[in-house]
Amino acid sequence: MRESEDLLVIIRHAPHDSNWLREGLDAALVGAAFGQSVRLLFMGQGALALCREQQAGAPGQKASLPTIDMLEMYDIDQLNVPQRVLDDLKLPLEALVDGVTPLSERQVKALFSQNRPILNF
Amino acid sequence: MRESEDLLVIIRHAPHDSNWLREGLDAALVGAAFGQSVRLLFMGQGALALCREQQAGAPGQKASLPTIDMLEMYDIDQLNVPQRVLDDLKLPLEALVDGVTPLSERQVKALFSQNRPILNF
Amino acid sequence: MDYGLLVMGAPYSQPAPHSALRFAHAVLARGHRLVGVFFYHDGVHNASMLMTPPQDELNLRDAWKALHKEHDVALDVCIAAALRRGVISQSEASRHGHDAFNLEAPFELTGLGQLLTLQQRCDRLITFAS
Amino acid sequence: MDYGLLVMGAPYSQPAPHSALRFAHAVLARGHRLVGVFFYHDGVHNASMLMTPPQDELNLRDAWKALHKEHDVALDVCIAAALRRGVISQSEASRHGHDAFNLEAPFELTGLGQLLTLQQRCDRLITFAS
Amino acid sequence: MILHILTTPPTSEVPRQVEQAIQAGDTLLLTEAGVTATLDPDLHCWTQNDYAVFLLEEDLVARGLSSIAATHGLSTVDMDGFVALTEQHLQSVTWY
Amino acid sequence: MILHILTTPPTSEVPRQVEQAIQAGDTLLLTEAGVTATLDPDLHCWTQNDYAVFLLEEDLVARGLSSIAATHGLSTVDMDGFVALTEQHLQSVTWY
Repeated sequence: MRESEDLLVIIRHAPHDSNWLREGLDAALVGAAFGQSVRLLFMGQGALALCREQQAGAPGQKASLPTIDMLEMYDIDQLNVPQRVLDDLKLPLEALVDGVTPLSERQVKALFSQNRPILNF
Repeated sequence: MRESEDLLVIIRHAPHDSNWLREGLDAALVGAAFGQSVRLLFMGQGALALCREQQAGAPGQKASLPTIDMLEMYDIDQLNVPQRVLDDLKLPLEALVDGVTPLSERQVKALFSQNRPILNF
Repeated sequence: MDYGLLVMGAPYSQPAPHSALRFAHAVLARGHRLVGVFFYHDGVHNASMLMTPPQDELNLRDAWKALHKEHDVALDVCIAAALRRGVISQSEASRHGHDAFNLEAPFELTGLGQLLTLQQRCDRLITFAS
Repeated sequence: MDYGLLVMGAPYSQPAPHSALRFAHAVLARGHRLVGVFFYHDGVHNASMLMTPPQDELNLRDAWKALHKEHDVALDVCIAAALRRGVISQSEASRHGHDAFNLEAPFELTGLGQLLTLQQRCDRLITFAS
Repeated sequence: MILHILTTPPTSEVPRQVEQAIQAGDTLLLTEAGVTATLDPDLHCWTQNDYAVFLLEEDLVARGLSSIAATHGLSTVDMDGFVALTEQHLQSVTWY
Repeated sequence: MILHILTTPPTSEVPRQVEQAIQAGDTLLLTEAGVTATLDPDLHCWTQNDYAVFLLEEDLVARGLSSIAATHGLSTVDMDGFVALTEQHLQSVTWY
């Protein structure tokens, strides 16, 4: 056991492409339910999880947007995405849900602290 | 049923990273056993399947080099790899098994014919 | 035309089987015949009777089974790929000393040769993978 | 030190469980304690009793089981991830109307909270994925 | 003419493989994660004139990218159109 | 100091994510398909001086790349050394 900061959950997979997004969000929700303060960082394709117009997918694929919308109820209000990811993907901030905070390169690196538990999905 | 040229099996996955390589080679071997003339094209990471010094992997991961060596017994002697793949990966031809033929961009495109059955792994 | 599908992704983990199922219905809706679906690589998990998605989600295996029932689509599963991934029929299970099994008709364990046969006898073979 | 492992890849299809098993033995060889392994995502397939690799290949489930037996390593499997992928215990199987099951002790179906507990109580949590 | 079905995003190494295989007169259909190519109109597949490119509408809608595709004036097909493309091409190759 | 474990080849999009997270003083361990970085000594991870980089020897041997790693003078650790690295770093992140 060690003294720890808030839990960092990294989401790097897009909706519908796999179950990574959903299972990553589940881990964040369970962390919050366990009383941990949770911060979400969306990297790479994971930023697409924040697209405000996304829908349910093919038969058997559930929408993940309702889970994103539910995060605030669990006090997960830190939805971070590196500005560089938005630039790389050419993803306009206006296409994303409300409450997303873009981070500078320095701010992203600052999230990676050895005292912070991290789960990378 | 349609008149067909020889079967093209494309291998795009490296040894040990998944079962794609093995299952792709199995398809080539079964094609040959069924009397089809089989041509193998190694693209992307798949070119690493040809490294002559490769070994067995972690516990439970079998070596795939013996299967590569076995191909000739099934009359699969067309082991093709785009020269561009070797350049991209900086993979020297000397590091590969014998009998590999590098192909020019034009030669690669010529392999993709609508009358040729193709399986892409 | 006669169509065959090659499915190489696992339900819920990979989009391939979901896309394939959607495509299958569109093929039939356009008046074509869907001869068979061959499950290879992680696609063998589509055949598992033990798949238990949450109640508000589609059970992919049941969806394939319905396709077989309504349109006589063969559901062939590569035996080598299935066995190493823990998908096994009753007869194979008893041959390998397992008490249980998780694959039954209309899914059939077959050799990889069946894939090549499907490719040869169909006008179109469409692959859905990962 | 106390170590925990998070395994999120399926045997034979993905290198993660093979690497994890090798790492587990190295951890023990260096005198550490391996508290538990948590199987999530496609890693739940490691627990399948029906896994039937060719005879000249290691059975990964048996290898994990041996690790439990010899070193008292807990083998926890995320229940939500397992059920949708067709990995299920006897009690869950009967609850969901299945005649068969493919997960038994020493593997245990547990909630995702067990992962967070493992992370909190171990000095190190190492992830092996895909 | 071959129908190439690309299921991975522009950031993966797979589109590079498709470029090596595709020829003038072929058709490229972007499905699943492949539809994220919508975001970048400067990608090679949008700027070349050798082959037609379509996006699978269902996958575009699922990912919330259809209004961006419309803004960029990109062509889409629905699942019925996907089947029609397979009718028109003797051979298809799926890149994943 | 964090131990970053990278399991994907240089052609994937994942090394780019690692670059965004890794800091001076961290350590990068290349495992599984990550060891194919061996082939290209011009990659950023080999030319930078901010953090140490190791290749997992077992994975290098399995892929037949150890003589190339030796030629390029790259540092390797065996599985025991991998555990030692996790001892020395409070936190690890696996990139896959």
